[in-house]
Amino acid sequence: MFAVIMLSGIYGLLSASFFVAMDAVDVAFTEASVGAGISTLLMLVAITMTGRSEHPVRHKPVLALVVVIVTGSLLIYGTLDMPYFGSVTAPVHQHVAPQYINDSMQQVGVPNIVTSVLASYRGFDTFGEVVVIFTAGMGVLALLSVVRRPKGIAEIDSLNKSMHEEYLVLRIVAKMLIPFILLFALYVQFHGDFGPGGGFQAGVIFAAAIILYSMLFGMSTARRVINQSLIQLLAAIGVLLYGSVGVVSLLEDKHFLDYSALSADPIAGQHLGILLIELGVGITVASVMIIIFFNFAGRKNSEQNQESNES
Amino acid sequence: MGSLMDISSAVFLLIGSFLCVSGGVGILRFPDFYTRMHAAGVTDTLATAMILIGLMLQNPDGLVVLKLIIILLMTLFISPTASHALASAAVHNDLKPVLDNNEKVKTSNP
Amino acid sequence: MILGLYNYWIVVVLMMIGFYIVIAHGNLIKKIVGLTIFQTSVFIFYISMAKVEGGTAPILAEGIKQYSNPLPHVLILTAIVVGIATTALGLALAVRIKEAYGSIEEEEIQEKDNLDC
Amino acid sequence: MLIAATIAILVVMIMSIVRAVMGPTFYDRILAVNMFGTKTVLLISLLGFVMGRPEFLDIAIVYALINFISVIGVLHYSDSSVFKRSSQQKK
Amino acid sequence: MLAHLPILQVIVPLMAAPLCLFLTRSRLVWLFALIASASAFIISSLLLQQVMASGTIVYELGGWDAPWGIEYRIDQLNALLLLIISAVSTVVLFSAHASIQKEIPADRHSLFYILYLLSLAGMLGIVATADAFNVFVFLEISSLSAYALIALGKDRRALWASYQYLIMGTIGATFILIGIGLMYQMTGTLNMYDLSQRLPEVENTRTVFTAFAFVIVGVCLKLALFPLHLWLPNAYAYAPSIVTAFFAATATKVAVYLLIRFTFSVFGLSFSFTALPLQVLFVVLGVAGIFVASFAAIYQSNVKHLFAYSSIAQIGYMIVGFSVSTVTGLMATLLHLFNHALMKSALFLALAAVVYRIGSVQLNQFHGLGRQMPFTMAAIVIGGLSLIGVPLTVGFVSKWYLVLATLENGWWPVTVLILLGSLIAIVYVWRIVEAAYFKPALAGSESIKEAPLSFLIPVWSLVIANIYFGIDTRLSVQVAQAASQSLFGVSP
Repeated sequence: MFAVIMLSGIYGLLSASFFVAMDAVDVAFTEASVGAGISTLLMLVAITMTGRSEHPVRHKPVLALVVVIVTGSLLIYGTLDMPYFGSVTAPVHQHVAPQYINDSMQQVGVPNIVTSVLASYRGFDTFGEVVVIFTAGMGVLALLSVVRRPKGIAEIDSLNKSMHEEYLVLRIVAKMLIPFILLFALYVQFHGDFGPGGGFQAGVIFAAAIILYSMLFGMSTARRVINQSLIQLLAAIGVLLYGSVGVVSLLEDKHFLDYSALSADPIAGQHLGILLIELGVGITVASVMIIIFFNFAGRKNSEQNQESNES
Repeated sequence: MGSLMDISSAVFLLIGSFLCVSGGVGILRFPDFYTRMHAAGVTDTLATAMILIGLMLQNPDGLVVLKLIIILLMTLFISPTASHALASAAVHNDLKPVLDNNEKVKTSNP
Repeated sequence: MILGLYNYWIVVVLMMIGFYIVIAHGNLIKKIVGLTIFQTSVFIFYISMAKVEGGTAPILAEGIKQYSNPLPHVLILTAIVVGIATTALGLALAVRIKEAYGSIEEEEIQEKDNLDC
Repeated sequence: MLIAATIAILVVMIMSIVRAVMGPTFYDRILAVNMFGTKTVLLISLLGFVMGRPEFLDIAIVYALINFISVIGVLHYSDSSVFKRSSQQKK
Repeated sequence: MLAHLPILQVIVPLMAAPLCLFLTRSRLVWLFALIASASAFIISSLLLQQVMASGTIVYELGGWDAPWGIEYRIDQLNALLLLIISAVSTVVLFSAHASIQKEIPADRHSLFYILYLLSLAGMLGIVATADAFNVFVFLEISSLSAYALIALGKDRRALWASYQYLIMGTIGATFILIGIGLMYQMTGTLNMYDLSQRLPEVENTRTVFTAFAFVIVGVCLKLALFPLHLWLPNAYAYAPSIVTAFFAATATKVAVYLLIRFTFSVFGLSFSFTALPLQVLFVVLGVAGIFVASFAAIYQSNVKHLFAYSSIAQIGYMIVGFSVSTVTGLMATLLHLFNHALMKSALFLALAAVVYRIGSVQLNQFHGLGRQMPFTMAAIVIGGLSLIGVPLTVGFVSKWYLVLATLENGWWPVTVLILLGSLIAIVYVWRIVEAAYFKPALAGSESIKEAPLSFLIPVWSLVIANIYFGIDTRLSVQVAQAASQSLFGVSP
């Protein structure tokens, strides 16, 4: 099972390098932090909780194979009429996209076209995306949150300590790295207008730093730093921040998420709007990632507790 | 001047690539985990440094060099630390032969 | 001529590997891994659609005329987020199932379910 | 020269994938993944130069970080699962 | 503010959801959620009025013009769906407070409301939007919250059902994503209206054909059309009763809406029904679905399972109406959408009341309930009659139009099969009636009382709606007719 997780991590890294080669730097950024980082970590936590053994497949999945082959060949059949790879004349590059490339500088005033499309032209999609993440956070809370405080927390702590003494070097390096990571997250957050990056990536990096901290210094220490209910409120605040930008434009009798309502100068309004919503995205993503991770790990700790109580 | 930079950059890149490949061969051909780790850990650090320095010489421009230096510093920190953690974890578990057996049974049949 | 489509074929193969894992494997975690692979392959499909020959990343800079298409990048950013949300929820479910049934194999769970009825 | 270095790194990446697939122990796999990660960092910085847009080194930084974090995560969780099993055996 | 109604429709529940986290007491959260849902209902009825009076409303989000930005486009079809969803949600939410007290642990209550509102907002978003990718995003909002809601069920089988739903739902969504990608590749646009303008140019390519196939299969997975329905019965049976009442009435309707929207508006009628043998395929699957699911329903001992299978059968009716592809056929489908939402929400809400009182929905626990919970059981009986299609109930109206549509096309064997299907419905409804009225009460069940008013009021308002719209069909028929005519008029 570990091998499977490792390889899927590699797959994440590989696809991210592919995205770089395909000019999709923003996407590569995200895929690197998500596909190779967060989701691998989550899967690891999950398999330590569910056990890593696996039964061999008993039935012959002929039906599955048939379904897959039919779908695959349908797709191949569908590709036959596609425009060739990289062709300039493909309809994708003719219809909507050129306007983004040509006009976004005048209309939005942000050099990174991906950011301007993401945050302004298709800002509502991004709002949906934030809500999806928020939903996932709430869903994980609903499924995994443990109410009762684990009893033998001190015991677990001491166990953790003995375990981590071997990680002395790691801890020191991490102590040096974590402030830098947080700083870097802020840089990514606010540099998203000009280079690759933005709220989502920054949020993930921020959360990754916290996760690193909690892994090396024990969950309960991390909990002392970050309050559970506070972080839930933060997740909500991120969504609300995004939404309220839209509501403000409604109150000005502009359309929802029309940032020109925020300032007399439309470009300045766009800048302000993008800044605010990216901040909202960042806050929500970081806090939801932390919620998800803490709940997984917290569940695991309490499980271990039960076991040690039993023994 | 320009050509000197180019040549030195090329030399650094070449050395880096060579080290990379030798590390790759090492990780494939060496017989057991610790030797493999030796190959990977040693070449990783130096090769990364070489290639990054080569890149710095390619484009001596403020921000880019700064970022490259950051990457370099980070790999210099991270790579040995990770190797250390990995090795100590392996040693730690090898000290318990029962666990080691378990480990082998489990992973040889994933 | 037909070679102009090779990248899509690779994507299709990847997609189908992921899809096969999802429907054929009995282990719940493996199913989710398969789902991730399936989704990531769809992302690759979108991104390769956006590539323009000779284009560079869609961040405006002086002296560059040809950019790749930014729209699919935006879509995939959103889709990646959706993907990680699904993965997280699916893993949470798998963990709960393990607690409730003591197993994460599809067949065993099905058997226990039939006993419940 | 950049191209040559890129190719070399690609070759090494393939090698480490082979190691990751072959195993045989779990630590070998982590090692291979770790190596794969550092090589990806290099590959991305190189690609930035090959394509003439070296501003994108941010991604390489993220990679380095994520790689580190995931290796730590793997070790952490593998250790604690081992720990769990040993406590069960004591029982 | 009237001009902003389309967006307020979605935004109100969406913004209310995170606000719920700030409220601490469960009752406050409930009230707040109820207010949000009720205002969504008011907005949707205003929207329907506006649309019926002045035609399609277009709303550009962010102030960007259509193919570049995202737009909302409300016509008669969406307005009807928006009304159904928000109405059902409000009525169901009314009794949620009492019901979840028994079924969900106390510390999850506010999470329940948050997820409920998110799911509501997601469905409204799917229906309101005119952007293909936006559909995918909101589809995921509604389905992710649905998975979590189903997993909140008490039984451990709820977890397994939810997991299966997650896998199937995600495959479906990814298929839709592939389909959207292929369409985008051929046209360069994501806006549905723009797509419908540009697709005919490329409609003979194999890529568009594949895109169509993927979208249809993806939607059918969400729709629980007959061979792909396996996730549905367990998901409905083990979810908390309130969730079942909400989803049974709305979730599949949204999928039917997507099917209609993609085939009629985006791909266009002439393409949709010539590219694939869609008509034959859907008639066969629809009729097969009606029979297989109805027979399965007869053998269920869990009443929630029974009604879940009957839902699948009802979807079969909708698909048959859809596949006739005439104005009358589509009208029958839309009417059945509306009516089925009414009956199923009434039935499942009554079941929620039963669960509230006796804690189980096994058929053998129903013995004698007809005397102990007379009002609840009467509601179930009327709902069941409506399911069968007895005159004076809504079920009759939609079956009548369905029969008309099939006869109009000369498909009389299908007509006969539809009528036969209704006969099977009599059998399974009779089993409940028999258990509730003609079996002696179980020992020790004397203490069972009638359900509290917080259940009876919503259940009976739904039942009365069932009868009212069965007698006075003007409103529903008028809207359905306008919607289906506009769909046939718009499509090239």
